[in-house]
Amino acid sequence: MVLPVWWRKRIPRYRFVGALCKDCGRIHYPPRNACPYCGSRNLELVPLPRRGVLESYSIVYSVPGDNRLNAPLPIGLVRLENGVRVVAELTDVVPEKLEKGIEVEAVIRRIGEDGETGTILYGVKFRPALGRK
Amino acid sequence: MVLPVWWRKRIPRYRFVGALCKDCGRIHYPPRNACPYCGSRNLELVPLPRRGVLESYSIVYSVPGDNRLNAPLPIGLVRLENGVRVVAELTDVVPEKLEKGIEVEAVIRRIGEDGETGTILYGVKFRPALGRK
Amino acid sequence: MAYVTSVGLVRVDRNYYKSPRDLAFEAASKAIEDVKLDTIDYVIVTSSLTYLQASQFDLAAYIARELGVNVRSAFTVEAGENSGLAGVEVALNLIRSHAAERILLVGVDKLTEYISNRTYKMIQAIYDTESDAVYNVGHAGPMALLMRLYMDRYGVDRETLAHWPVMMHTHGKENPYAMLRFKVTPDKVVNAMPIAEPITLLDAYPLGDGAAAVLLSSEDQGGDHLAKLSEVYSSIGFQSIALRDDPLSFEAVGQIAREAGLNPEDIDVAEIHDSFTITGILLLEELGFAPRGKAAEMVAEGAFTKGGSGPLVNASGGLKARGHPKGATGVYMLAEVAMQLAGTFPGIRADSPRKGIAVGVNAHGSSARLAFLEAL
Amino acid sequence: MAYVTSVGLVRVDRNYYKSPRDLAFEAASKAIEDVKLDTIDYVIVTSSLTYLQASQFDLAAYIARELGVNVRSAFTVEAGENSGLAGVEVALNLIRSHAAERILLVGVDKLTEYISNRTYKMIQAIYDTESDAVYNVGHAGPMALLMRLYMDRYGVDRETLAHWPVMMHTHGKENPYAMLRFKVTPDKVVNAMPIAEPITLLDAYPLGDGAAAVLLSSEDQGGDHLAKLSEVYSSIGFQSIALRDDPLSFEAVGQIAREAGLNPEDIDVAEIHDSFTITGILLLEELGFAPRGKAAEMVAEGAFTKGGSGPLVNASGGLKARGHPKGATGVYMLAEVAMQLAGTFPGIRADSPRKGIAVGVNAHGSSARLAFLEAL
Ligand SMILES: [Zn+2]
Ligand SMILES: [Zn+2]
Repeated sequence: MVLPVWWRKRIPRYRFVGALCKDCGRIHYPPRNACPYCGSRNLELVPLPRRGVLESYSIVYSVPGDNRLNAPLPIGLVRLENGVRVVAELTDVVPEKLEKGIEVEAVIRRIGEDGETGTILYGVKFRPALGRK
Repeated sequence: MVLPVWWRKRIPRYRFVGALCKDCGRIHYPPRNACPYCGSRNLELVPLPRRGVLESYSIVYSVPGDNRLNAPLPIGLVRLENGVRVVAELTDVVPEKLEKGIEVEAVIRRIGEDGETGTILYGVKFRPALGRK
Repeated sequence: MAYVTSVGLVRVDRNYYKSPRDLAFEAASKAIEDVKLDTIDYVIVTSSLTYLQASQFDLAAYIARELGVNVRSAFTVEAGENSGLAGVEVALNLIRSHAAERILLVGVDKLTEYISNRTYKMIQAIYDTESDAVYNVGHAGPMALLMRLYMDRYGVDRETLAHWPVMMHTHGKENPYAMLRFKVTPDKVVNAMPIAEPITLLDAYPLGDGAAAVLLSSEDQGGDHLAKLSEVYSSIGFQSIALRDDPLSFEAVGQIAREAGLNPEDIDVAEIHDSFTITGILLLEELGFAPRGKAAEMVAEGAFTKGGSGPLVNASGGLKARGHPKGATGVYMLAEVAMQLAGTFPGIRADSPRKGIAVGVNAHGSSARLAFLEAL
Repeated sequence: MAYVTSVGLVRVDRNYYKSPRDLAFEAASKAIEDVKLDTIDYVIVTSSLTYLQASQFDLAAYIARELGVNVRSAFTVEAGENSGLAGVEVALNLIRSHAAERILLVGVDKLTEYISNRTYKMIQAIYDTESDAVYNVGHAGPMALLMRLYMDRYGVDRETLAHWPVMMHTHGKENPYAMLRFKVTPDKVVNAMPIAEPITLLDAYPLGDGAAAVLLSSEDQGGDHLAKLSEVYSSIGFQSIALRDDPLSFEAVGQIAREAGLNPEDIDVAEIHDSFTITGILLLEELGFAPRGKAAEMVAEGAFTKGGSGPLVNASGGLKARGHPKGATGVYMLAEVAMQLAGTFPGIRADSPRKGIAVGVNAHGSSARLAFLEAL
């Protein structure tokens, strides 16, 4: 979570954009310089579905860095509607109500702060889907 | 100038102590785990002479880190009376009056500050010797 | 092929008063004190956190210069938690290429240099800082996701999994170089403070400082040796568990096991990477030491301790109890397996072992390495 | 022995929009785009500042995984400013040991990631952080002490020394990968802003980001190659200039020159480490290219430029004008010498050169390396 590293990848993170490999057809997130599956560089940016299901989750107590004050922190492994998986923080959850298979949706939230500059860092978190089935 | 690194070596630095190799007879500063000249671990801590002569010097303008505000910073290569050499900051100098061969003496001065904790770091600097020949 | 000639270990501990260079010096000095040496061709330092902490570049040259012996070349090898075995891989091949007759491999890292939440932050960078590690997942977070997936899929309960740390503490208690030398019960593991649910404090490696050194020699060097280092297999994996078709697959470990033609029945001793209980369990299965979903049960039955049906695994206490000073861990592993094969390991020992392995990964398996050793 | 098969360079520049991994990807992609490859055995990344900056552990595996080719093993080699040539040393010996047929060496570092005084602070850690670098000497400080000593001892004046950066800029102007591509005069050098007296801004390397990649192959690999990499010589030196009997002696460089049996008359092209004017001058003398105290005068007379009496030195523009992205610099050097020997260097070229060297040090010479290359 070093500032310049964060900043360079802000667009796909703010807009929740993945990359579609035009050779093998698979999508990954965040976009990389080459397809993690077949190595192709023939990639196209595509918006990702905002809904998915929670495949696994954890409540992290030993939270690193300045964010320690926000502990405990729920995180999850989410499988989006198109099959793409994402590791991300969860938000707006009651820890006891977390369970495998619940529907979640992507929202933009504050993820942290650069201690030195005070810059607030935003990114996608997942919350239990509103109006979920 | 990371705090724990600094702290561990504070005693030889505050007291200006070197290490005498009991095998080859040479002294080095700061004390190390083995003699840089013959590799012996048969070392004895010895106080260093506080006087020496300036063999070379520079005025550093591109000063790193938080100390940039203290730029320019005079530094020197000092040859102590016992022949031991030290690279160190200079203090109490008028830059234009610096010259090769002047006598200098060791004093304890503030060298910097640990930005995070505010701890002030002290160490030996050299100033033109008082009452010098 | 190379020989493990001697080893030098520092007990993993909170060594506040010693710098990484002091720890490296201590381990290195122990490794070379009984060996008649005029020259060491290479000093290879393996370390990762020291770069963020002590901020010394060309660290290996500064360490080498202070050893008091003639050293020709020195550099640092880094591969995260897998740095130590990456150093072993480089060292073995420098000896094979005849560039070196004697190599001193020194692993060192300090995890107590700063307060723990800052250390967790540094350690988090073993994961991809452009994806998973953007969030404050810590080291435990992604592993906790895997642990819950594992429990769900195979119907293994929390208490059964607790037998891994129980075994590690039982082993570590006998190892004088282990950081944690007390026994624990499954009940204590389950009820310990949660780190990242379902991972508790007793599933996790402790934060400790350490250094380990191994002197490797070519075949032409006479004298006694501890063991033979035959081969190191290496592989890299996906950047994130999210990219895997099966998040529970440590594909890089499976890859090296296949490449090595690993037959678990041939292996007498093993030191494997168990940053958390689930890491140890998944590695046992990925290496073929246990069928999928069965490793925890086999551990509970005593399969991997002395007198068990399988190889003796992590007699050192593993990362869990010996400790896990990151860049040093793989060098500890190499030293421990070599001592087992020589019959000189100062803790629980296998009976006349012939073959041993050391297996390490970084993070969730961004890279994996397997070192193969044989008794002389 | 190994072959330099292909190279990929990124122009050294302020590449704000690119991460170290993006730069590495760019250079690596260029190096492998024209070579038919199924597998790269090793990806060796050489880098030093990235560890303090982007804080990615196991960086080499993350870079390797993103290349889109099959890679067996990846790790990072660090030796401060000497990292690049340390990587060359490791790569050559992995090929010699038959552990690898193809190695992709990727050097990368970003010097503009933070504001310059923070970067200077990071760079300062190339010196011993337990002695000289306790003070805010910066990179230039100790070199400035040496420059004044040199001027005093040999009675060489400031303006004569200015001919080194003049030559470097003249060379760099023709190199499309150089960061600084303009000519300077001795007068401008002397009167530029002082960095650390008597060193001025125009004696110093610029802060730039860069990445360089070199594909090395074993003898068994067919196809065209650029040059032969015959040997890398390596040595370590004192921790501080204060420990040397003669502070002006770069003993580690002298050592490798002797070991290599270096005869300046045999060498047609050289890329040498010139972090500052004085570093370049002292290296020329330590390598035997000029008598003690005479290097600056010979530079002023044009001895080391095209058509001069000596070898063509730093046709790239050197650290001074090409730039010095720390861990990447040695890989740039290797690529540049190989292209000279192949006749494909896109700047000033030596006439049918047969033998070339790349020489690097860390800091004041805590370590030194010399790579020896031959034309095919
Ligand atoms: Zn694809
Ligand atoms: Zn001595």
